[in-house]
Amino acid sequence: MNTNNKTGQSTGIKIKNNWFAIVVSLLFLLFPLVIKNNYFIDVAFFFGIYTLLGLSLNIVLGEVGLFDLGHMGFAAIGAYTTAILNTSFGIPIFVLLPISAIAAAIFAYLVTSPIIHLRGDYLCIVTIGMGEIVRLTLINNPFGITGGPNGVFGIDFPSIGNLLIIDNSVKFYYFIWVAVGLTVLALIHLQDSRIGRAWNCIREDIIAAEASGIDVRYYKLLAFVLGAALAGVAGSIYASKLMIVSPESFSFMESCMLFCIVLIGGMGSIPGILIGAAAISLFPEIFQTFAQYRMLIFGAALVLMMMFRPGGVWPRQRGKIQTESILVKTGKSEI
Amino acid sequence: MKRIKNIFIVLVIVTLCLSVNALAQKDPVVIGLQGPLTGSAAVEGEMAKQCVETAALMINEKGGILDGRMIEIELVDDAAQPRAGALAAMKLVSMREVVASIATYGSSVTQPASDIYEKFNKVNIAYGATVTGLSERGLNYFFRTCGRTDTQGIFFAEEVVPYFGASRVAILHDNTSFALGLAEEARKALLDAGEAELVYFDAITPGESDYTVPLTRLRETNPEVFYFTGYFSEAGLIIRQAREIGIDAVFVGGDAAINEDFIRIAGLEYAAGCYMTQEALIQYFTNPEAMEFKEKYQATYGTLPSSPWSVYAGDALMVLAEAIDKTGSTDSDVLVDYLKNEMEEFPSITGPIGFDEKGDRVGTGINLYVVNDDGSYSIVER
Amino acid sequence: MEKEVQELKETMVSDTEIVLETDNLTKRFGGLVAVNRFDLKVTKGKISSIIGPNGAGKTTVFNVITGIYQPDDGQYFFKGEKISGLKTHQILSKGIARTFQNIRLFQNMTCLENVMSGQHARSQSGLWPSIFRLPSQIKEEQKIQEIAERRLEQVGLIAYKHELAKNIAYGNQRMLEIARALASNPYLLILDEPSSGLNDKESEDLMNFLDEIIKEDLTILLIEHDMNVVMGISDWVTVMDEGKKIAEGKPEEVYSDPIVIEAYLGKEEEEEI
Amino acid sequence: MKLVIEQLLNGLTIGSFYALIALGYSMVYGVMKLINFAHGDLFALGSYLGYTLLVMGTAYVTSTLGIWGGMIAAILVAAIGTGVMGLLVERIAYRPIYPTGRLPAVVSALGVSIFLQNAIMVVWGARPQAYTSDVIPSYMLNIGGLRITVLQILILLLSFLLMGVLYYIVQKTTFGAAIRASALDRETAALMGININLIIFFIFALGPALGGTAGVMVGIYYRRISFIMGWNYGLKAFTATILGGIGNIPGAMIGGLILGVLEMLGSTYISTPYKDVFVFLVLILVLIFRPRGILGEKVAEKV
Repeated sequence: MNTNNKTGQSTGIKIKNNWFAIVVSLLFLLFPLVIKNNYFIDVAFFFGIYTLLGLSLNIVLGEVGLFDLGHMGFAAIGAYTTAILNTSFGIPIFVLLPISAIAAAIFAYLVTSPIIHLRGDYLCIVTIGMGEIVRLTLINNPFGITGGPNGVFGIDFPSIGNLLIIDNSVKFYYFIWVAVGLTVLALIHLQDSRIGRAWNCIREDIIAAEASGIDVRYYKLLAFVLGAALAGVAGSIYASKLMIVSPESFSFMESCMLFCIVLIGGMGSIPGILIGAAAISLFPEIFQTFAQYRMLIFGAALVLMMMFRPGGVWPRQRGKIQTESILVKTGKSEI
Repeated sequence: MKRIKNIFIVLVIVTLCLSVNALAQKDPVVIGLQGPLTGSAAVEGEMAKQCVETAALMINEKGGILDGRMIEIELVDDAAQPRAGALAAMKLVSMREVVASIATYGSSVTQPASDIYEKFNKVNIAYGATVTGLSERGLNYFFRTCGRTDTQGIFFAEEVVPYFGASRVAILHDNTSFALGLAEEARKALLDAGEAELVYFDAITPGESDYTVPLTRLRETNPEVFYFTGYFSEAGLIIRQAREIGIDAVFVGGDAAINEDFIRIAGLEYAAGCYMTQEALIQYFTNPEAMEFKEKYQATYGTLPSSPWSVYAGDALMVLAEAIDKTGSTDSDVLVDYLKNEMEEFPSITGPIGFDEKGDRVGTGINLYVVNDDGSYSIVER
Repeated sequence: MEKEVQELKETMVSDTEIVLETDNLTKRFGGLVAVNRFDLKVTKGKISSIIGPNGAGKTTVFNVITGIYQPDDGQYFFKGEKISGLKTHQILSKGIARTFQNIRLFQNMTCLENVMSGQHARSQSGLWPSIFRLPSQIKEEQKIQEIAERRLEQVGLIAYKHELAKNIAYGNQRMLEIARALASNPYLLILDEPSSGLNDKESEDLMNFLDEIIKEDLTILLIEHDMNVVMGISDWVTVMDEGKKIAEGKPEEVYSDPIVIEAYLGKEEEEEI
Repeated sequence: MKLVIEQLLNGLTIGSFYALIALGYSMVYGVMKLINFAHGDLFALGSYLGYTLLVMGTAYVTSTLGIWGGMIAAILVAAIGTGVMGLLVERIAYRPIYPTGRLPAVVSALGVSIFLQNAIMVVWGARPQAYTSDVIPSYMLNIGGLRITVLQILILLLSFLLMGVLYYIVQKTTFGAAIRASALDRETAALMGININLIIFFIFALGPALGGTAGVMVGIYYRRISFIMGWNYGLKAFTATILGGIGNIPGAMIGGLILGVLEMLGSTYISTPYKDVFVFLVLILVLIFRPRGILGEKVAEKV
């Protein structure tokens, strides 16, 4: 049977009847039942949040190779959109999820379109600046809507009437991992589409990409907008989980962590992102016992990681997966 | 497909590494302590840990509680981050089976943590979360040994300002949850009192070094009293720079503003003659508990804790131990009932402690202190 | 598929015989005038070449025509339509594809992916169809892959289709780049020193290949250094020196033109020094 | 008017700190094309080294060398210490990683930064430390109502002196030419017989050394030092570097000074809490119109 099918045709359909996918989803389903401990389920939840954020940054940094060290800014927009609209107008979270995504996307479009032409490190500092501007503005409580340093309190749980109320660790766990699952599916599809290829071309050689008919500016913006929208979703879920959003959750340091997630895992590699997110979110918990030495170890670990796996722990494997030739299949080939 | 397979493998690995850690161990009377051991507020967490351990020592040396059971502290770092705070709380309740928890420093971290403790019916006592709203959410298991910003703000407006007979007051805060809260309560109280005029109200960014700009602005409004509600390490810089650009208004600090570090940073020449509205300044307490605490703390760490919050963490442990011992129970509801109804004037490190229905501490005596020329403090008698 | 290509061509073909025309093209870099009032006419279905010593401004002409540089003066037309000022990717979708002097492949993508990318402008599946794998998108992907594989076969690289572009031999990389350009199904193919770095055998094959593809309703404009290659295959040669056109004509005419020999060889000697 | 002059002076002072740190970023970036995120923490380290010598060792240092001697000693020690540390960092954390591309190096730099910051916290404690008054002279000048500390003037002089010297080295000497050459194109420079390793050695020793000097001066001037100051100053200095045009030595200096002044003026005339927002907005605006910074020259894309 033809499981290792890289190009367009019908991967999407295949996933449904593919036993790998079934095992994976089973694993997801079983985890909270196997490990009943709420703490681990919460850790797994935040692992999911970081995975989602990592995937969102991966679009910008991994696929298109744009340095973005202010990505948490987008998540902040999403989180605060949810927090503010929910607390002051009581709009349910599930309604706010797409709204937050759109808000973050629009924000991303507005701030990045004037600077999208910047190269490498200049883009990098501008995104840092963008992230800091967001954070500082939130702290300064413009029009008294962001609650300043205290943030916004008392966000509802996501719920659909009384049918479904996500109010405990297990439900939140499923909530985030379903979101991650769908995102992964979508991104796998994108990677194998002309859009994914266009992104990679830009990363590989911007001029050749332009010369191959790719509208570089458009696809860069698309990446930012898409990445921001995903980050917005993550922020929104994050807000409803903690029931509070406050500026310190969206610091420059956090953006750096996302950057590390993508590079630890391997640029543009989806399983890589899972590993990276696991490293970033589990490490501090596992090393709790080291108390104040823990970040010390973490720093050293980052260096070692890059020393021994500069390409990431699980870089994207290109071409390793063989496609059966359409020509051969359709008998048009001389070979 | 290959990629799906990879993801699958990754997940297996992760699950394994989670499950391995799942083997948690138990212990008789375990009290949780949550504090920022890393990150920007690390200094507070460090001292809170030291204070609580000292308090635990005091109790255990007397043979522990519940005839002979020792108190064990389960320490978890929350890095002054809401996310880490929530995780820390979850860890304490669902892994360490703590009887109750001392949590935590910083209002925006305490918020999600207290929500979790509430959900799992665990008594949690905050030691550095003074935002008024925290205890207004109808939580049953939330307590705090630290005061609320509003009491201190009112104290400043109604006691301190008249004491100096000031008619022009300037307030500066540093946009941290605590300082902003205090500053706003003080402003509110000032307007209510209507005696003095608030000529200046602004924020600085903590962690920076040069505050001459806001100070120059402040100078232009020539106030008579200058109230800084932020933390000691900025306060030290601010008093220096204020005096150097020729502000001679009376300097009053909030209760996070003035301590040894403040004096070291400001230099005695500038620190002397500064005032502060202060709740619990440990070096100033003379009650036996405080003396014993100071003696033990000094013995272990050489100095005294430089922030009031950490001492409140010590208080929290004393209070919990007392409640458990008296009720002979570790059941949260019994403890809540005792703390809210039975416990009155319990002699703790920072003086008598009791709690009202909201879990706020009653009877915290706020005072106005002055820094003497030799760097010691004394209460200003009004 | 043949039919579709045909249709595509129909839309692109205009009555004029002149495919590409530059008028008084000028490009300066600071003080240096790289291209100086340069006029060029490229005739349909023919292989035209620009020759000239290093630094004559040949590549700059290409970069201007393909919109990578904006000219300081002058205009250029594609099939009678003014295309000056268009962006590079727009010019490609008009039907002008190019290769680069120093090969510019997508190094870390497979040969197949490289050639598939070449068809970007000839496909249109948007974000949502791609995310949801709509039938239309799947169908298009298959078409893209099929065309890509044809092109790879044509340049004899089908065997390497799953190799990363950076891992194949230099000569093959040149052919791959041409395949990528052809994949966009261009009307005019611009090759920048395609034979540089190739051994005699390889450039021999290259010439035959060009002779081959010119048959499929295509026009080729190439820069060459190697006189023999140019003389071998060109129908029309334009000689450039110091940004100016100094001669043009049939290969043999140009070959015997004293001015050319003087300017050209003169420069060559300087180069050796 | 008085206000403006005061703020300009303060702006220049803090700007000169930014500039000194920015030089380190810029030199390293110029040659290695690497954003040395650890640089800010090296600066903090310098500050702590000076503190250790001056405050903890007052008895020996200040008492024997006198106040001025003590400060000079502190600056020297900090400069040397951070210089050595800079070289160590390059050897351990960067050199093995350069060949594998720029991004891994950036992550490694982040790692080093986190490591250093927490190392400082573990060694000197999380409490902010202070350069105490007894080791620092505090004379006031009063020029026409302007109150300026002698220290401020000296610090300005010293920073400008250092920048001047560096400027001379880089722009006027053959060695400087070598540095600039390798900044343009390392490979070619190497082919031209320039000893790249020597240059790397130079920039990774000198950059942090300048930072360390700035660290001590910040301590002396503002008194308060803390283990997180590396991030704050580092971020600002990096901003300054980009503002001036990264990899461009005079650019870094000018960027730093402009940033300092901007900060002060923005804070004075716009809003104190929003001053950093203002600073970053200016940066973004500058980059929109001059994508390579104020002094960064436009390089034509090689096709």
